[in-house]
Amino acid sequence: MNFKTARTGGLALLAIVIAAAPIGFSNSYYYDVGVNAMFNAIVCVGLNLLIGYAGQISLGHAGFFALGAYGSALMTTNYGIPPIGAMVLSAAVVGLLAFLVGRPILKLKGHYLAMATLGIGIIIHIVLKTESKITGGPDGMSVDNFSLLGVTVMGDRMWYWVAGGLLVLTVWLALNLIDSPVGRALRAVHGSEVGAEVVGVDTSSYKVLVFVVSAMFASVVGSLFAHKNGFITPDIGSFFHSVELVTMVVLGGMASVFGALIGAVILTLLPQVLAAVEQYEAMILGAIMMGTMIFMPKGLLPSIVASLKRRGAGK
Amino acid sequence: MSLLKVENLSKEFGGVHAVEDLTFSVEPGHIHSIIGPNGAGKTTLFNLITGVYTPSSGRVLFKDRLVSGLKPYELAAMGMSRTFQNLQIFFNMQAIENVMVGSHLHLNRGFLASFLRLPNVSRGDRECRKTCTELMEFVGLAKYLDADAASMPYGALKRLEIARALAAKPEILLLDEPAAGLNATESREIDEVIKRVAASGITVVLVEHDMKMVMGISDHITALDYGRKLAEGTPAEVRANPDVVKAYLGAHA
Amino acid sequence: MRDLVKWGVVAVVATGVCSSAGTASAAEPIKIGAFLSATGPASFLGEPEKKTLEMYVEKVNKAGGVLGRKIELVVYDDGGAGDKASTFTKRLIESDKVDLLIGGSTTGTTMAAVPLVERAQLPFISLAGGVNIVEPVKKWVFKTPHTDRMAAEKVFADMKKKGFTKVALISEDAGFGKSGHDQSLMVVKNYGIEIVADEVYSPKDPDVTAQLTKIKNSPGVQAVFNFGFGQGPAIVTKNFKQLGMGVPLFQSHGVASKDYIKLAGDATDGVRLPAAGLVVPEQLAATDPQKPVVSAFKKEYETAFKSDVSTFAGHAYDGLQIALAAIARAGSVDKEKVRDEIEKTSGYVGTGGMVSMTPTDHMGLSLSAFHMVEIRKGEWVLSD
Amino acid sequence: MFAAFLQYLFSGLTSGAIYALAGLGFAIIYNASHVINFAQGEFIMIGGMASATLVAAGVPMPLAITLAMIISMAVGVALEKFAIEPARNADVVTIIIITIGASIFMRGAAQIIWDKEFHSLPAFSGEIPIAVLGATLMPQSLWVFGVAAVVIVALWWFFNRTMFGKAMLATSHNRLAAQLVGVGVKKVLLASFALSALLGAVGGIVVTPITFTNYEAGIMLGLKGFSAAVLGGLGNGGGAIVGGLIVGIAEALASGYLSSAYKDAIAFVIILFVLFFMPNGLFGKRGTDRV
Repeated sequence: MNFKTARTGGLALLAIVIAAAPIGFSNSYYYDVGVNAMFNAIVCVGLNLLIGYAGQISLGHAGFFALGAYGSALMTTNYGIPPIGAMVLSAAVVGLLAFLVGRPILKLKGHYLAMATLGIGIIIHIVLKTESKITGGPDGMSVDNFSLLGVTVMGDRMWYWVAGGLLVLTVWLALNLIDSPVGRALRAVHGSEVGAEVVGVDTSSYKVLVFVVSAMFASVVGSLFAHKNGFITPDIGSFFHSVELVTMVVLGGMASVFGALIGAVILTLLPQVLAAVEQYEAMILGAIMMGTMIFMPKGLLPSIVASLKRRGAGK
Repeated sequence: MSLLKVENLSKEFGGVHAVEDLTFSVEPGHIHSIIGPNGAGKTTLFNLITGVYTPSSGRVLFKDRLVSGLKPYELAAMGMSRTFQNLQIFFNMQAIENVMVGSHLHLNRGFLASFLRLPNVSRGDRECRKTCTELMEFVGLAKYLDADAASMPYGALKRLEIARALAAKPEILLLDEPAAGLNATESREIDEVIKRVAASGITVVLVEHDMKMVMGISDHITALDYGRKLAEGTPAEVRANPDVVKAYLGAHA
Repeated sequence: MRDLVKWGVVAVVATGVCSSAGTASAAEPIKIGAFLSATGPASFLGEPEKKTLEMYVEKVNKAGGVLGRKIELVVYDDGGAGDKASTFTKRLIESDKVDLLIGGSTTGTTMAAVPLVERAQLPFISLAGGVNIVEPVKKWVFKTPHTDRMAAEKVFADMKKKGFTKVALISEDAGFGKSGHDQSLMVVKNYGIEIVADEVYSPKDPDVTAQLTKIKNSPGVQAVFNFGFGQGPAIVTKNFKQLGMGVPLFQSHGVASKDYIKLAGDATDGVRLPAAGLVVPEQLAATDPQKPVVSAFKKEYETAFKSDVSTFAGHAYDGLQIALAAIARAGSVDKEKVRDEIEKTSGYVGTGGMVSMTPTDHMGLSLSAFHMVEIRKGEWVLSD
Repeated sequence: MFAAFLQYLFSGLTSGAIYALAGLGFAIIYNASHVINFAQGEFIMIGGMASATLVAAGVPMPLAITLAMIISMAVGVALEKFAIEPARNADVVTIIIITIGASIFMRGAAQIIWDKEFHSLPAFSGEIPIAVLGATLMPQSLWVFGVAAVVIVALWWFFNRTMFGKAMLATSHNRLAAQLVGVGVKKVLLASFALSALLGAVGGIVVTPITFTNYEAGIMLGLKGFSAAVLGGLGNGGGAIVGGLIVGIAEALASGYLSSAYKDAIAFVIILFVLFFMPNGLFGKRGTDRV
């Protein structure tokens, strides 16, 4: 019941916000920030399936994002593969890689899992940095436009609508998933692995499944990001980017699709806002992160919803 | 023909035998109780049977198939389900969703189907919600249909685990101390639930300390002490066994 | 109380987002935008660049500005990340509507901005060293520092003069050192020199004796060339002395700042590197046209910030001077005209050397802009 | 050949001892609170920056070092009091984000309070390398080994021989039981942060003559320290030391014999392999789930 209204209502609201936001956009820089926010939101909604719903941490997802970006860049530039094909192929390769490392890694728990995923991400980053003959090294490489069926996606406005459409689609998929047998199994893994096992949930396969899915989300967005920006550097695969993604999810609200989305949007906009305060940027960003988590340990959206509910009940 | 056979089963943890050379069998349709003092190895036995632990030696046969070494979820697929002494509730979910996870094996588990919410998934979910509602009513949780698991009292959670296990439609159900921590009224209610479960044709294996309950509902009892079988038989036989009395009341009895 | 704080956090975030939406209006002043790596791994470059730009814009404004208009400087910190540089470039172009763009402390951040400025048709002066910034020539993109390749060429020429034919390379694996490394491999053959060992370290490695030992044990090494900036080269230098390598150590222009000598101490004795005249103003020949320029800049920078001048600060100074001169010559901030005037920059004497740009050379520095400098007893000594 | 190997080993030991000191800080806080403090690297940075800038300002070295340790401890106490304590019942991930926020905050503060430049301290016992069987070692590296050793002994003594230390260990094993016997959990948490901040500062001070320091120096040290602590097995001080040394030596041997470009990657591959076979690190407690 609850789920259904949240699903349709939330999706509609999201679509309206995306459609209406450009009213306040005075130039294409705003569209650019909007696209980045929505790209991050897509990655975070995917990552939240892993972190928030299945309860498994990953500090390496920027690595998958970067692999998607570089996969698309290399395949389109060097082999003339059409962008959509490169995107799908990259995602398939990333999915396979995530599957192969996921099996042994996801046996680990908590901080050990954090360490292992961190290691995977860093290794990917090192390879991208070092193999400069292929990737251009730290100086980066340029990427062609994204085109599909003769239509070239160009300019921030066009990207905005593409990203917006994909975000709505992603949220719809994620909402479907969590309220399905598979989604319940994932959440059960978070709740109690052995409890889920004894009623027939193959927990290790489900953990690998959601790891692969979230990695592929990151990869697809990485591909699109590469085409949209036209230039990529290995930083996009750095440990900092991974931490940023996890922070978005946790700050916005774990186990909440819209929470992850809001976290991604806020943390994308924040540096743009704080750029005005220059040297105090880092201090303020750190303070906001700490403050939010101290006073809203469940994340922004779940805490706000809970406090509204309390207020409603109090009347 | 026995539904479940345990043959020469042993499990040791760092040199300590939690279960040692244990053999018994469970007949279909029975309520079979495992009793014994604390530390007798009852929960370890359950963990061995359900695949949570792998035995050090010996074997377990379920429906005449060798199952030791199989994973819990594989055993669940064969028709074995259980509850836990230390609650294994999904506290991050609603009560009814906990039960719905129990129906996992009987729903469309296709990933793409779930992702796209194909019609048969939503239909399956609707029906599942209905049967799970009935199951919750069956175990006496009607007033918790809309509750979050995290907000429910202990006694209700014990029953929620039973409902979840039943949702898997098991042939055999292992209940690990379902009455522990409950007051007398709640115990009686659980007692009723177990009887109704058995009446519906599900074989029940029960670990329980509440002797009144055990003696009242069991068809067959296996008594353990220090991981070994102490006695076995009907409630009356076991009650009369001097070893059992000694184990329970100490050497002075 | 708790709720109050909660909503406070939300409110701060929300108002912040709104207030940023209301900026950007074109006014009287000439707007110069800059994106620099003032924090992050390249802050070694970005920080002095930022300080320099701010100081000189203020100075120019005190003197009445350019074309009678004040200069307004908008600086963003990209933290050394390409994607951030790209967004800030867009912001400078679209929201701040700057008339000219300076920046990109690193090659990566510069290259991330290049497609954007080319599309927006905005004059852009980069402060980064990568040769690919100006090769091939891009219509709107210029740069002030010497390229990594020139540094490598200068060093290899010096090695050749000293008769070295087998040298070892040790470079850092981050942006500056990595592209310097790749450029070095490209040009080394022109000097009849063979790279017999090629080692790498991370910018924050606490110890590189393992890499140096490997070099030491490679047969026939006559000299070692280190490409990197920040604390890395200082650690290399100290470890180099610790191991008693027994061959000369060459550094890149990345260490041409007093900080390097301060950190590595007397281990720097005898280290040779290519550097702009800026580090040795008093030793330049009296006839050297650079002498007054670099002497003045060094003095101004060091009195203003109480810290030693670095060549990176000089890059920013040169970029700003070239830009302002071009605007003055163009008589307006018309982008096409300013671009043309930058390209016509000729005989500008800056901290990096004499700059003469052409349509095929958007940097305009020659190898002679570099001097070989040797460190003796903690002082730079001109040693061409 | 042996001289080269020995030199790689010295190189690895120098780095490894630094990582080990960083890892110990993680272990202490984890022991007392099961919190992973991602701001641990910043304690190291604060120790290094405070002592280096004080010395540069003319404060005598011993006084500068003492002050730096006090400053770092004060920061550690403040972090616990104002950021960890109010959120101590939150999820593990939530607390991780808090400590990451704290590390960003501290870096931001450091660049304002101090600057963005690199700073160094004079080596404690000069800079004349010590030759051993054809390899060389700097006296400062010996200082690092020595301090690491003293710290280990001191910690052992503290946790096994003092009432308060035992209480801290007890808290880690069973918070409720510790409370029942009258050990103040809050006090223990506070002490664990103070102690690991102190340890971080000591590490920062003793390694600054080797690695130098700036406001961002804590990032890498924090990362390596975390790796060391996890590799050794969380909550095990000795494990963190061994983990740090393994990471350092693996990096050095990888640079020496394989590829210096991939030395960090090789170190992580080793960690991954260890974790595949020992999911709780080398010396971590085996977690048994009671069901």
